[in-house]
Amino acid sequence: MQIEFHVAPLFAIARVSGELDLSSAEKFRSLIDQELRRSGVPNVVVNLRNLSFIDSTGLGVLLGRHKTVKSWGGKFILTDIPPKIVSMLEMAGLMRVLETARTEGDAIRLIESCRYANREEASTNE
Amino acid sequence: MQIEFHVAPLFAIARVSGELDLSSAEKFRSLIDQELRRSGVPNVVVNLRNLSFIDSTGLGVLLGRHKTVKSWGGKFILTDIPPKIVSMLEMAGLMRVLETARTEGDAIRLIESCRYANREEASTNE
Amino acid sequence: MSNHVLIRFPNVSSNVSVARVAAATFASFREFSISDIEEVKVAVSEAVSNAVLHAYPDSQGMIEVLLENRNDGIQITVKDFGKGIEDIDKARQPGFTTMPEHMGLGFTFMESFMDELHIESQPGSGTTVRMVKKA
Amino acid sequence: MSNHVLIRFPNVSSNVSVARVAAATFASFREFSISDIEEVKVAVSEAVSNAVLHAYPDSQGMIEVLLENRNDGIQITVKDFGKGIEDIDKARQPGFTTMPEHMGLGFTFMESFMDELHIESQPGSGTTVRMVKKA
Ligand SMILES: Nc1ncnc2c1ncn2[C@@H]1O[C@H](COP(=O)(O)OP(=O)(O)O)[C@@H](O)[C@H]1O
Ligand SMILES: Nc1ncnc2c1ncn2[C@@H]1O[C@H](COP(=O)(O)OP(=O)(O)O)[C@@H](O)[C@H]1O
Repeated sequence: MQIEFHVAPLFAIARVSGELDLSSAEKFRSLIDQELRRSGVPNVVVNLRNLSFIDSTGLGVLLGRHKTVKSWGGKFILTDIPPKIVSMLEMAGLMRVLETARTEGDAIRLIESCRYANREEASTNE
Repeated sequence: MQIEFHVAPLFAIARVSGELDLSSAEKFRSLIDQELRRSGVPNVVVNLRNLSFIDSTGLGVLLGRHKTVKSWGGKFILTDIPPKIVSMLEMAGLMRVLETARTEGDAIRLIESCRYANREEASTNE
Repeated sequence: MSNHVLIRFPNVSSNVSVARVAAATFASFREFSISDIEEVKVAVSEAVSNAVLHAYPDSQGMIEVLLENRNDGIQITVKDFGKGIEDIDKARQPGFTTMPEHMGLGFTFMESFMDELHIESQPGSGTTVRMVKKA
Repeated sequence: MSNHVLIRFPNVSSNVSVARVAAATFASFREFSISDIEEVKVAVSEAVSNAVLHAYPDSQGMIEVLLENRNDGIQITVKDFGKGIEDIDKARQPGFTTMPEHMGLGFTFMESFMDELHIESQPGSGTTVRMVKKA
């Protein structure tokens, strides 16, 4: 499992390739957490296009990262999910729990629209 | 290892994918021989673009087919050889022994030009 | 076709991948579809991950994976010599887990993806998971 | 990182692939380049193919592949209990083969692609090939 990061002011894009299982779970967890701490961005877009395998341990790690990022006030959005991985997420009931988008662009628009929503909320509250 | 055949009047194109080793050597040998017998064409263009692995057993099988096809009066031409496979062929000294072409088109032109050469030879001999 | 492959290794997480690719390659010589082989990969991953994660808490121990040809498909047996499972019925329930950040879906996936799943376990002496996939 | 994986199987040709992918996956957890791992694959393929092809003419026999982590890389040992090699120096010569349609390049490739190659053989009791690849 490898992750390639691209960092923008509002979000990090994490392009994941390879297999997400017990042998790579700890690496996934620490790479994502490290990058968020290092860059200080609240949101992560996780591009799964080149994820070739996932099992229940891998699904558990995705759910775990989702919860952590949410608790830090950010979004954790999966994009470009291969059909095989979609059916694993469905079997685990995670399509209803995790946030997903078709493409990185869709995920970024989602993050930006929430930012404006939050701002409006903030200015309404002032 | 899988082979997809496309047969034209003068030649068969064999598109090979997967791994060529001891576990697939016999299958490679019999698929090629079968197709040549079935179609009756003398020449084979072997496209190796999707060959992901070869070892000395696989190299031996290529050399063996080359010799057989040659003894039947045909040509056995390798095309689209991935760099990794080229260096294996080089290490075995086979780049000088086997016929190779960059693309299927190049191989087909080679086969057709020989056909005319043979014809001319034949008509000169008449 | 009475072939078999036995794989033995300690409870180190990277060996989950080694066992999984070995099983997938073993299966690829039978008449399985690509999606059958993906299912075998998940099932092996689950069974071996369980042995690595649960069988030997805080100690080293060995795991054995046996891949066997059968007339109608393949049989995969994953064996450990660890702490065993007290209540197998409970362990098989979807969502049951004794480990944080795990899904409790290991046995559920093995059951969904294979044609047979047999679990034998003696608390204190180990667990054997035997699975069959029909070609 | 004192991990190891032992793989045992009969002399069936499809097991060459199983051993090769297992070794490549084992190696992928160390700091090897992609081309290093390709080289490990060829070397394992050659050693296991030799045991399948040469060790047990016309009979069944077992082959063992041991993958081990070392501080400086990995060690791979391929062992059979077959007929052995009479003259190891001759067998190692490029182009020497006792089998039609084979290249006699197995040992040459093992030597080129690994950092160490050690061959031990007793005629009548088997052959052990030990190879080291440094990361
Ligand atoms: N090989 C094993 N040794 C000991 N306990 C096990 C073993 N396999 C499974 N278990 C127990 O069964 C429970 C359920 O397993 P499983 O359905 O695979 O989910 P998970 O592994 O996500 O917890 C585990 O949490 C563990 O307590
Ligand atoms: N495990 C083995 N058991 C018995 N003989 C072997 C073994 N490995 C190699 N040999 C002998 O050594 C020769 C050279 O081996 P190698 O260089 O790998 O070439 P090839 O396998 O193509 O013949 C073989 O032809 C065989 O006679």
